Amino acid sequence: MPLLLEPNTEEVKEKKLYREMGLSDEEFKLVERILGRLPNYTETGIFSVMWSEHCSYKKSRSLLKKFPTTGRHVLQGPGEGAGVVDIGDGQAAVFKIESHNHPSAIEPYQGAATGVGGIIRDVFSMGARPVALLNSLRFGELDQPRTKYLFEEVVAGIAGYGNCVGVPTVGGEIQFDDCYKGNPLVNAMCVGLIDHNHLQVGQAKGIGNTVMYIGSKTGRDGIHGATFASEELTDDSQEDRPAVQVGDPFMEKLLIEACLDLVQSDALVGIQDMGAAGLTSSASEMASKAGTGIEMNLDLVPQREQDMTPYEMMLSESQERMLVVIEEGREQEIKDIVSKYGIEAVEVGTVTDDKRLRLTFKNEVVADMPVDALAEEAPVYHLPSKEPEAFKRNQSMNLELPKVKDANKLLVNLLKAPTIASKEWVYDQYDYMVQTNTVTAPGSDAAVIRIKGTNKALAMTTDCNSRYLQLDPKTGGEIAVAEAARNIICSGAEPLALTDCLNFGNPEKEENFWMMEKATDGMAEAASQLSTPVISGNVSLYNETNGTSVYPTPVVGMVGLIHDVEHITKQQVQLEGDLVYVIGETALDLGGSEVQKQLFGKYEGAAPKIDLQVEQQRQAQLLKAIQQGVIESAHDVSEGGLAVALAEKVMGTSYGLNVALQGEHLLELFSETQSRFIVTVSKENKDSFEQVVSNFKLIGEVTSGANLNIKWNEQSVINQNVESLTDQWKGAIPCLVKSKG
Amino acid sequence: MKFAVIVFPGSNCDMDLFHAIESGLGEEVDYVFHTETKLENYDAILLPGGFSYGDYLRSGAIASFSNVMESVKQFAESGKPVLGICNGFQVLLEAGLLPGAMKRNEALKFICRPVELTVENNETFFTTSYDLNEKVNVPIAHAEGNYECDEETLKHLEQNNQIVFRYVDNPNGSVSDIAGIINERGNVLGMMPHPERAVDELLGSDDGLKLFQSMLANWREHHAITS
Amino acid sequence: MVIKVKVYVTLKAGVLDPQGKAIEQALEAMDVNNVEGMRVGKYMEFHLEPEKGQTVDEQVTTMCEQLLSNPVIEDYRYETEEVITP
Amino acid sequence: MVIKVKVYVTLKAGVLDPQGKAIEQALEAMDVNNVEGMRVGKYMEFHLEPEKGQTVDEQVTTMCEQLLSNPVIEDYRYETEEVITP
Ligand SMILES: Nc1ncnc2c1ncn2[C@@H]1O[C@H](COP(=O)(O)OP(=O)(O)O)[C@@H](O)[C@H]1O
Ligand SMILES: [Mg+2]
Repeated sequence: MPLLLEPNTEEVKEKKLYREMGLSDEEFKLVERILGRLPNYTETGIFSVMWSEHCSYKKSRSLLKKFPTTGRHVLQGPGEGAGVVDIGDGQAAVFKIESHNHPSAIEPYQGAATGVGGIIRDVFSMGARPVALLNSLRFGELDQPRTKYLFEEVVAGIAGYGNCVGVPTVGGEIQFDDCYKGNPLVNAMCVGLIDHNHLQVGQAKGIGNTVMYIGSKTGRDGIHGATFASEELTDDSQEDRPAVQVGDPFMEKLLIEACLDLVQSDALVGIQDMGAAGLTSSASEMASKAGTGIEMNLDLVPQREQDMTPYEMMLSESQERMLVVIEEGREQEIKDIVSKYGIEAVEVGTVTDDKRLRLTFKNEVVADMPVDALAEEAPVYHLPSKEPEAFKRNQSMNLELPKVKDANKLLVNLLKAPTIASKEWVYDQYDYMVQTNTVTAPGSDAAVIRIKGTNKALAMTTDCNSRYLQLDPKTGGEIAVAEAARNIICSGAEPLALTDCLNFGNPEKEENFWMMEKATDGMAEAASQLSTPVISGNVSLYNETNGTSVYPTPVVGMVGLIHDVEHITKQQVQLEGDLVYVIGETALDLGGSEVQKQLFGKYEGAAPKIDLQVEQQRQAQLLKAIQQGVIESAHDVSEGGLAVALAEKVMGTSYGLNVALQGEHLLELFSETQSRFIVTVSKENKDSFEQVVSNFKLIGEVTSGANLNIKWNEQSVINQNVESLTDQWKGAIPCLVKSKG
Repeated sequence: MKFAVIVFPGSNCDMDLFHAIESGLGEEVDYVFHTETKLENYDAILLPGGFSYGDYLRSGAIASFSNVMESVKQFAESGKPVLGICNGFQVLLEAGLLPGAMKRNEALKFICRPVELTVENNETFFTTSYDLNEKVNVPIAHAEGNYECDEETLKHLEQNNQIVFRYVDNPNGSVSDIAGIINERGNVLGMMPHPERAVDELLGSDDGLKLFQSMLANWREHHAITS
Repeated sequence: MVIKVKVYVTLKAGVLDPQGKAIEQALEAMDVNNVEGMRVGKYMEFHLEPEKGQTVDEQVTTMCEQLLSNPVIEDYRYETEEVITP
Repeated sequence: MVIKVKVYVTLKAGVLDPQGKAIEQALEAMDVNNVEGMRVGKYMEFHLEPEKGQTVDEQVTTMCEQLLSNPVIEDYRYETEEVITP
């Protein structure tokens, strides 16, 4: 009997086995107090995963409270599988971002693939059809075999899963910095579309209703994955990892179709995916939210392997599984619907009125605990924080404009820097067109997908420049939100709301927690100022290897609404003779810039400043100009400054630019001052443009000769053939991936 | 004209194809599940792209054993038009309705991008609306589109003018730049590029529309003669 | 009695093997230069309960020819072995 | 002398094999109901010219662990055989 092989109740306490599962001594005592007795092995496991940071947000909850979560478009804020915003006509957009960092560090292909699978389930469990995927990735420098391997495999895993399920991967971002070497970040975002009246909730309502299990069988995969995600990676992590979860995108595709059929049935009461902590979290959360309990018979759980114990079944993170609650007596209807897709639905339990999660196995009660204690009432911590030494030093540092002899060379090097270089090598592997809605494919500021049967479209992006956050987390947090909104605006959309993934190091280190506080302060302020409430998100802590944390990386995913497809605007210039404007002035903003990295190999000084009011005003004006039809193309100025942004406007096109700069030319070219845009405007629209937008400077014209010409004081400072720039920009990443070493 | 889009478990371009026929071409179209066997009521069968059965084992292999495929074979034998796109092409190869086989792309990676094709034969049921040697822009999205056949088969395909589309810039290593082939009888076409993704200027190209328009025009002509 | 079957599927000689080529290149990048003729195939194993009216060889051959390999570009071979079930 | 090496890579026990599962389903659809436990792996063969300073076993083991298999989810085994080169 394998059951006997598990430690008994006394051993759990005596040998402090709960510690290995991630519970502290105090937490274990609390469990004891809640139960009024000692928890057995299974119960200890269940408490430990539910109280892990990944499921309970026990260390970050206080920070998340600061975020604005309501607004005129918000139909569902944080708390359900994904957030929901109204987009008119009885339709809504559903979206969320999630991390799969630690699994991807261990097994990059499957880690990334199952990350995609999980976020898709979050969206269709709301009843929405998944219509787009994005991914935000961070790796070490591409000069080491392990990093190249992680990069290639993560991308392949995202492609392998997303392409197979038929949800287009339309955008994302990738940053390369040494701090991510041992702990890459893999965040996946999914956007879905739904009619209001099909919205579902993950609740176990209705005493006596039936709990059913749908999808893949349960194996011993990823046991304790949620706890694992809440610990630091060490060199041993490769050794004592849980059995790696393998994704089955084919099963997921069938599940999507089956569940989207299911939500049409009024027999369905509640639905939730089995994500982190599998059966445990889905069952206890569904009951807790509904104010009910669940009794489950584990003998009925479909099992892939022999002799599975209650502990293993409850903690398994096998993929492609859903838990649903069905009106009593209507189970057969559900079975009929899903069997069309070759999927089994099995009754595993019932909804009870006693607010307890009770599990039976071989005719014995093997766990019995209050659901609220597991879900809502998990302990909350207020961690101490301390301003890092480096912060003040950076703030007071006087950065000087570096002496650059050859601006041409610097520009080329910037374009070849992997963080700036074309990501075509990546998105070439993603099916970004399936579902035939992709109007703006990867390669522009934000991706745009049209909504069939309407005149509307959705714009979406993910952004976060963690270099700024490392220097100044509050400002960096503001910029992350602002930059996402800028990209949305540039595509012609009104930003609606955002989702975020807070990737940080160990929060128990006071400096790290300070970073988290400041970053979330900044994000909350920007989200309020720009009217983009936070409707969903995810927290990933302990992103460290051997004691060094990653830069604070709170990734922002944003979705915007394009009211008329006529407004869709791309980044690239459209026509010869159009006027080139830059909106916003340049200041000395070099802290955390790509130029710093190129020239000095480090980031220091103050992060670029940002004035949220100015930001908001400029965004509103630009959007108005776009909606009035006076803008031919729009692009925000980000990493690499104006020089890179100008190059990005023509690379891959058959056009060139003639630009004349005023001011200090190196500053104008490479400073990363915020809240700036480059737009092109046809000559006929010159006056209308200048009436709507303020703070602009006319700097040049689009040419047919494919050259990027930038002059300063009648002198040429940049003169580059666009085709050759394009080749170098596109060739950089493939070249690094292929190169030896 | 009434079209059927076959839905295998794991098909994921079925809705796109449906939309192309319904909105792009403006004709009648039904989804037909892989378990069905009745196809008599349709004038053309479309096998969509995607990952039938997850593309496990070999792409298209498992789907070629579906119930519906027996009927598709009979449908083809009766001379009616069958079009397989991407995974649909792979299913046709595995089912033996077209010669050859698919290997993984030369670079071993999935490739999704717009590509340029040359129309090599504009006298088929599917291509009369194109000009001969016309260059068209139709996207690809596949991991196994590296068409392979022995020399004899290739010679045969060439002699019979069965190579309908070629890549201008071969993306996947296909023999003789083959992007699409037709059977000897001229009623079964398989192609890796996705014409259903190119039926709307808003998405970048509508060059694929002519393929469906050719089918409609030829069907009408045939019907005008027979009825 | 149960039969354990192992099936090996390889690309036909003369059919170019993009995967094998890629592995060779990767080996070269690792400074392994004494490997040649890398070919990648599939390996499948399963248990088969013999049935009346058909020999094991007949059944495995049918499975291999119809499903497990594609005779246009692949060859197969298999091994069988009796497993004593307790 | 040249060594012919055959490498077999299989998924570790307990790791989900979606491919194997799908093939079993396909077999069932073909009315083959006596097959169980289908697992799909990789099979590789190549020639190796032994080098000084390293045994064949050492080299093949390194290749398997670093490139040919993914030790996180896969196991490997191999066979070697001398080939007389004419
Ligand atoms: N991981 C990725 N997956 C898909 N598309 C990506 C990815 N990374 C970058 N891209 C695409 O490449 C383009 C450039 O990205 P980026 O430089 O981050 O844009 P921006 O600075 O405007 O946010 C965008 O269209 C983006 O969607
Ligand atoms: Mg941008």
